[in-house]
Amino acid sequence: MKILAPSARNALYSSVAVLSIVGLAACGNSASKSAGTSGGSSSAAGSIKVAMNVKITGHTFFTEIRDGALAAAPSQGVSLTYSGPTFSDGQAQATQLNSIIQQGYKVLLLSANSPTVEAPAAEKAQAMGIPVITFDADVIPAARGWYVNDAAYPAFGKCLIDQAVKFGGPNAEVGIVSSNPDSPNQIAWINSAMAYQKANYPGLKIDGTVYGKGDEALSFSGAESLLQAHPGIKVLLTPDSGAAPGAASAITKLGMIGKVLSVGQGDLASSRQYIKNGSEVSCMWDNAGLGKLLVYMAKAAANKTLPKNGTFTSDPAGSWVIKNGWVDYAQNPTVFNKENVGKFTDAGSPIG
Amino acid sequence: MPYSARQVTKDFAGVTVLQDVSFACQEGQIHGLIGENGAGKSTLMKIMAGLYQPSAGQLLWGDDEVSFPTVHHATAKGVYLVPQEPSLLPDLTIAENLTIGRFSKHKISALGLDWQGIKEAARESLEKLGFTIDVTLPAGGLSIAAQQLVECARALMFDSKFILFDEPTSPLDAAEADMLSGKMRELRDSGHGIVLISHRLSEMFALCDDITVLRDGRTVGDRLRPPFRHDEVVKAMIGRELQEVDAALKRRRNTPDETLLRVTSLASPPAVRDVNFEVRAGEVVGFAGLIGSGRTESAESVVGLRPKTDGVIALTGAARMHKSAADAFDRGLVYVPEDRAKHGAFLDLSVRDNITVGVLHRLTSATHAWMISRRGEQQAARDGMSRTDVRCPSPETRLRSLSGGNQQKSLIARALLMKPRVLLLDEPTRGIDVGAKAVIHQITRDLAESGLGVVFISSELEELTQVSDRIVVFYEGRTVGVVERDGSHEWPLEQLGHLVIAGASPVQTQSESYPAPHPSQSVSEVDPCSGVQ
Amino acid sequence: MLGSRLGKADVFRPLSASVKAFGGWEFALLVLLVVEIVAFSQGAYGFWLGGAGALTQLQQFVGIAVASMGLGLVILTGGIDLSIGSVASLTGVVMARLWASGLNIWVAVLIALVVACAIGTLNGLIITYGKLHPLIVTLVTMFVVSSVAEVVVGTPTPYVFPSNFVNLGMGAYHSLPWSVMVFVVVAICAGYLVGFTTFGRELLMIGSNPVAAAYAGIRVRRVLVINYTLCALSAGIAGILMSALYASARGDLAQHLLLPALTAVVLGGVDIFGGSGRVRGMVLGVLLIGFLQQGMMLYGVNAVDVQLVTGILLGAAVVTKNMSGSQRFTRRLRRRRTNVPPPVPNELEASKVAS
Amino acid sequence: MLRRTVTKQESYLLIAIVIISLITVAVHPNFLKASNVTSILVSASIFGFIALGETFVILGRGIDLSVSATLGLSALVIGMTANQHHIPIVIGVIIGVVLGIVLGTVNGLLVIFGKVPPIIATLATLTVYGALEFVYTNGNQVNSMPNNFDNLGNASYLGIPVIVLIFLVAVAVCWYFAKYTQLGRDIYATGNDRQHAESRGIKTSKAIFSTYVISGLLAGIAGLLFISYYTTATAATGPGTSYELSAIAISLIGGTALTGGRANFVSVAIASVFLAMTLTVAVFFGVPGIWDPAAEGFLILAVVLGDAFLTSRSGRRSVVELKRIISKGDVAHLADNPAGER
Repeated sequence: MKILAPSARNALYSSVAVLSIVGLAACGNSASKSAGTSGGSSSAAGSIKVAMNVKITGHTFFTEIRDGALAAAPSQGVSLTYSGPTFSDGQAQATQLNSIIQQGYKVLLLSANSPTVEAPAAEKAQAMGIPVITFDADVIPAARGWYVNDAAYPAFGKCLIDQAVKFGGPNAEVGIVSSNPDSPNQIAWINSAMAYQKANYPGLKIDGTVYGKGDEALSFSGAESLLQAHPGIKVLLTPDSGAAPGAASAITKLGMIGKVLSVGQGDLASSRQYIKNGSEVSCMWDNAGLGKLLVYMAKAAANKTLPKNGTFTSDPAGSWVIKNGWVDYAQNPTVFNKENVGKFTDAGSPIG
Repeated sequence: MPYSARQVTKDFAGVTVLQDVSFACQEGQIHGLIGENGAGKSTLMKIMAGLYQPSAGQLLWGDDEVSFPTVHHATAKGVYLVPQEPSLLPDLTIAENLTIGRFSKHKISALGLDWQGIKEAARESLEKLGFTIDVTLPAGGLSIAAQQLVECARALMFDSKFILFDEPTSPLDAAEADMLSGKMRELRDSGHGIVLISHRLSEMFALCDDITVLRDGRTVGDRLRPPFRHDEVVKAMIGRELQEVDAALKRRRNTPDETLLRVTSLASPPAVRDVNFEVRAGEVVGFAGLIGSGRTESAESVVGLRPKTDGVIALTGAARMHKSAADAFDRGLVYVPEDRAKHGAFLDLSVRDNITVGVLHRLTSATHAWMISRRGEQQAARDGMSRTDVRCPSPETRLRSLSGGNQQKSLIARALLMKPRVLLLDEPTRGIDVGAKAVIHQITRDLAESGLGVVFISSELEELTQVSDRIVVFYEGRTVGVVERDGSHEWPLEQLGHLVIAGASPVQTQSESYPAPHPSQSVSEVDPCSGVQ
Repeated sequence: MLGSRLGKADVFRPLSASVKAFGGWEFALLVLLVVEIVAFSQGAYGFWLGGAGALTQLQQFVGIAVASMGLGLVILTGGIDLSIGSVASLTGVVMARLWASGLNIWVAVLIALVVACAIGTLNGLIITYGKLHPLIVTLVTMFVVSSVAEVVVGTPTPYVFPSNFVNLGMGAYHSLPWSVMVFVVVAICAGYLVGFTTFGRELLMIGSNPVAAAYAGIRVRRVLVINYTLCALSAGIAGILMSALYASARGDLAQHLLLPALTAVVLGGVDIFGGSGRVRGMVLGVLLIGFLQQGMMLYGVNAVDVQLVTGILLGAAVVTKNMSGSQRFTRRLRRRRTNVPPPVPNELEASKVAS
Repeated sequence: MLRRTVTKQESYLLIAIVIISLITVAVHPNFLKASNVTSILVSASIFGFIALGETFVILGRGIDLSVSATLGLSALVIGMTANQHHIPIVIGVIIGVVLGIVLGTVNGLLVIFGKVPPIIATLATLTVYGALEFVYTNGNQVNSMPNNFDNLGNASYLGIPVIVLIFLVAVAVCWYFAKYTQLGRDIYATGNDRQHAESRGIKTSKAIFSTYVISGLLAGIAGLLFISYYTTATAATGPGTSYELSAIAISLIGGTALTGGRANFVSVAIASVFLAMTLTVAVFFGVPGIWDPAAEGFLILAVVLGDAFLTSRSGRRSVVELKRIISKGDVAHLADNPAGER
């Protein structure tokens, strides 16, 4: 079936294809400007270009941090670009980082999907003289200058267990809903909680652990089955912003409010309803504040004034102790519960 | 009223396949359509059945012009095409196959499809053909013959006035073909108009009320009326006499050399139970038998394409028995499959690819890093093409664009390149035109002359008697006898026929082998499902 | 047509034929690639850098590139392998575990690759002897292997590999990255296999008509089993390269390997139903898609839009290809819809399933 | 043969379900507690919904990878609209349906008019729809639903959750549609053998096109059920957790033939329950979640192997029957024609 002379068809192929791809690249480009996920704020001349790259875009937990940061950026002369993979996929994130560090950013703010996969890119960044500040999820220490830990591990573990005991008593049965078996801060938090529990409440009994991959729906099903399998459970430890509301909604659905409590780390945006109905208590912190702090640290790091050890003071943000580049953002995480939840914004900052 | 095509022209992307063809069929008549492959027979049928639209000319229903944008327009008007390969949907039941595409017309009750009604209608239409079968069975299990009956039944269901058969008998064995012919006669007698395409001239002559010959997309002469003369028709078809070919076929050899292949008590259930035969150098051994008698299956298990449960296959000069087809081919025991499109050809690849596939490993060498030698391959391709006289513009032509005959020749060329000592040709002439057929007979003879042992499998006893030196008869998976020419070089046709049909020579089966033949009875007694494999 | 896969063989073929094959398509890909590279070299900082930059970009998606070569081989036979992603992950994980248990890193790599091959062989055996559809079999393998990988990796996930291994992923020899060299080698091997050897020809024949291939005396089962093994091997190599590039092994490291690889192969003009395609095209396809994504990222286009454009490109490309006169697809569709012949045991069966 | 095999499929699945639950109950008595059964059934219903659509597509000899993204998008759009201005359920239904139909139509257009192989076409749309989820949410997510939706998610009628009832209705409709309507049979025929179906005067393109629209439609409604039950959705909902694979898995476990032309919607429904139950059972026995995919894999393998076995057996049976029907006496009609020809 020869409709066109071969040569003509040949030309047709190429031209059509060329046009399509060029057009696409263009549209994708313009889209990037509009699409909020790129969320760059107006970059004043001579401003500090800072890149914030997170585990996965499209999760309120990170969106809140982003907004906090964007709010603080102009005052600090920082132009912030927010990005992240569309799936929580270490490999994809690393690929992004590798291109980000070539785009002339002065500072890199990073929340890593995996402690190791993102490490090489981060190391490369440092080699290129770009200070790397990780937050929420750390990479191996060699690969970053500073790490802003959401909440001091011991304090957070203590908070979880105290709330658990407060609700279920010292001998309650406990289940755990976590995100991934190999996600570092999950491990750290759970370990610290266990350590504190062994020391103070040896009576607590851990019945089982399920993983929700940070996805609320999955955590929901996991928690549901866990509660069905172990009817004795009084408390679900849910140190993950997907797991906490997920488990809480399972408790709500099963009509176990008052009998079972989800004690975890849930950002108010997704957890408020459950904290209100009494199915969840959350050990949390001011996400917007975390965003702000990151911006101040980024500015300092860019001006080479951010110490590896000592105290970092920035009047609007307050002052923090840095040990080997390690910062605990929330010394004592705030406990959000029925009573006080009304007094905070979704980002966790006090109202007024 | 007659249905006719007037001065129809059809061209595909500039290539004209039909030129001013006029063709009319009457109710109550069987109108034959003959022509070499590529003469445009099928195209004409497809136009008349609404599959294609004519580029020029009209279709006339009686005197008023009609046009069939789609198949169902034609079906609705009463024209039905029974395609060469029955197009039943294997997983659907027979009943559904009969009624599908017509639900909208009837069979729709308030609650959607009325399955009971569908079954009834299906059963009726089949019984009209004296064919009783459980219509809830999947059509996939039916033999080709049975499937064609179902197609006829569909035609009746749509109360079609004109039924077009495109080579209905080429995949059938003699018995089945005969049964179908009977059905066509019945249909004609009940006032249907029938158009029949076939390469089996004898069959056409027996059936048709008149015959139109197509050549290169044009009608040759006026439509012929009985009595038909074989030579006249053939001449019209291919525009030349067949004398030289016939001459070649007359030559006979009676001095076969040493045995090349001896097969003893070969078994590969269910199709092959107990098969024994031998092939000697320089002879053509014909395999006769009904479809399902295990000819093809035997050939396949001889070359190792089927696992055999029992039996010895002794190939002279081979120490041990071959393990696989590839193995057998290497030892010069080569098989050319029956179903060209499905089993033989790589239609989307070039003629060269198709011809050289069997010898590629001989064209590579360690010194060239096991790369296929291009020059060698070209050489091989041209060599093969010349040996079987494949006609095509270039070795790079896509096989699909060749005529059936040339495709078949390419496949034989492939086999020849493998340097066979014993060559098994399975239905090599099925569905190809008289000209190509003659050439293939010629090649077969020549191969035998040149000292090969050739096995020639065919459903047409006529052609077997032409090419073979001996004929091995298969019946229900067993070899029931070997027939040779008698002293006067004539074939004991009667004995042969009875072996084929009854699996026994007339001597024992005299009594029951001559029941008073009555068309309708004979028809009703035909087993439509004997082809189930 | 097939001659068009034989490089020089084109000499004795009418030009129109070679164009009718893939010439037109591959030419289009080439033009696109050039346009794209030039465009990004202008716009995106660090994309070109006198070629060195481009090589570093290639380094970023070399895993996909290598894996797509093997996937291409399988698709040529009309099959598919959904398990390459999880196989790649598993290879990296096994390698890491073995190394963590004190084995020499390169020995560990070898063993891991053997494991990958074993999985591929298993795929092939189940598909040919179990007479199952490749899509189902490899879907199962994908599920199972991904679980196994997660189990094997355990915690803590090993990292800190010897520098010479990490070099394989990130290092370069005079600005020619080692991993890119590996890709070049793999691509050359694939090209050699498909374009010049009997094995390659048999792949295409099986893809074109598996039953006829069996009747033509091709050892369909053997070829397919080897083929799926090769595919898994290339996936394994990809897994090793990625572990080296990211200096870490995770059970889900390569979980998203399949889709981009498949995209590249199809973009490269390989018929998803098998029987036609050239390594040349596959390479062009993978470079095209890879550089596009890298370039856009350097351009500051965010992940979402990159994803958008990739998806649209895939659709647009195949539509363009089918619209541009080639009727092969529909014809093949027709062929595949015809009834399968009555079941015949062994080779024939296997061959049918392979389609 | 087909019908026989598939009914076997159902019964075997049911037997498996019974056995597994008996074993589990023996160890964990509260496995069959109403609440647990309910939650199993509900999640089975939601994924069963996309599996039904997927089954239509596979039935027509295609495959649809984009269902998960369609579910996600519809869930997000419904969720966000519902939260911004409190809409009645009906509007939510309409949104889901319309969105699903539109997205499904795009697939259909690509496959039919673009002649793009289904796996490629829907791979492309999976990518695009997935990206659209992000563009649409702009980084936000749905955290809660207004009461009317929330109630739909929790309400139950006669002790059966409404979602399950909706699913049952959907199964019934699919079953009826496939068996008793013109289009339904056309889809079967088309998947069975497109070429021959075409020659039967069946509009195969229309049939195939419709499968993608149906698949999209069902995925759209599934999105509504998803958001009203889980009351949460992020930009990664759907593709992020590869629901499309689950859909295909369920369909295959339900005995759908990947080569088209053979499917039974009842057994697909049962299969979705089967899968949901197995995954819950895993938790009861404390099997780590990372084994879930493996479990899915083995289930598919088991079913497919079993099905192949059954098919071959019943295939033989039907041939035997044909042989039985055969009438004797081949000799007669050749009497007038001893030499076969001439």
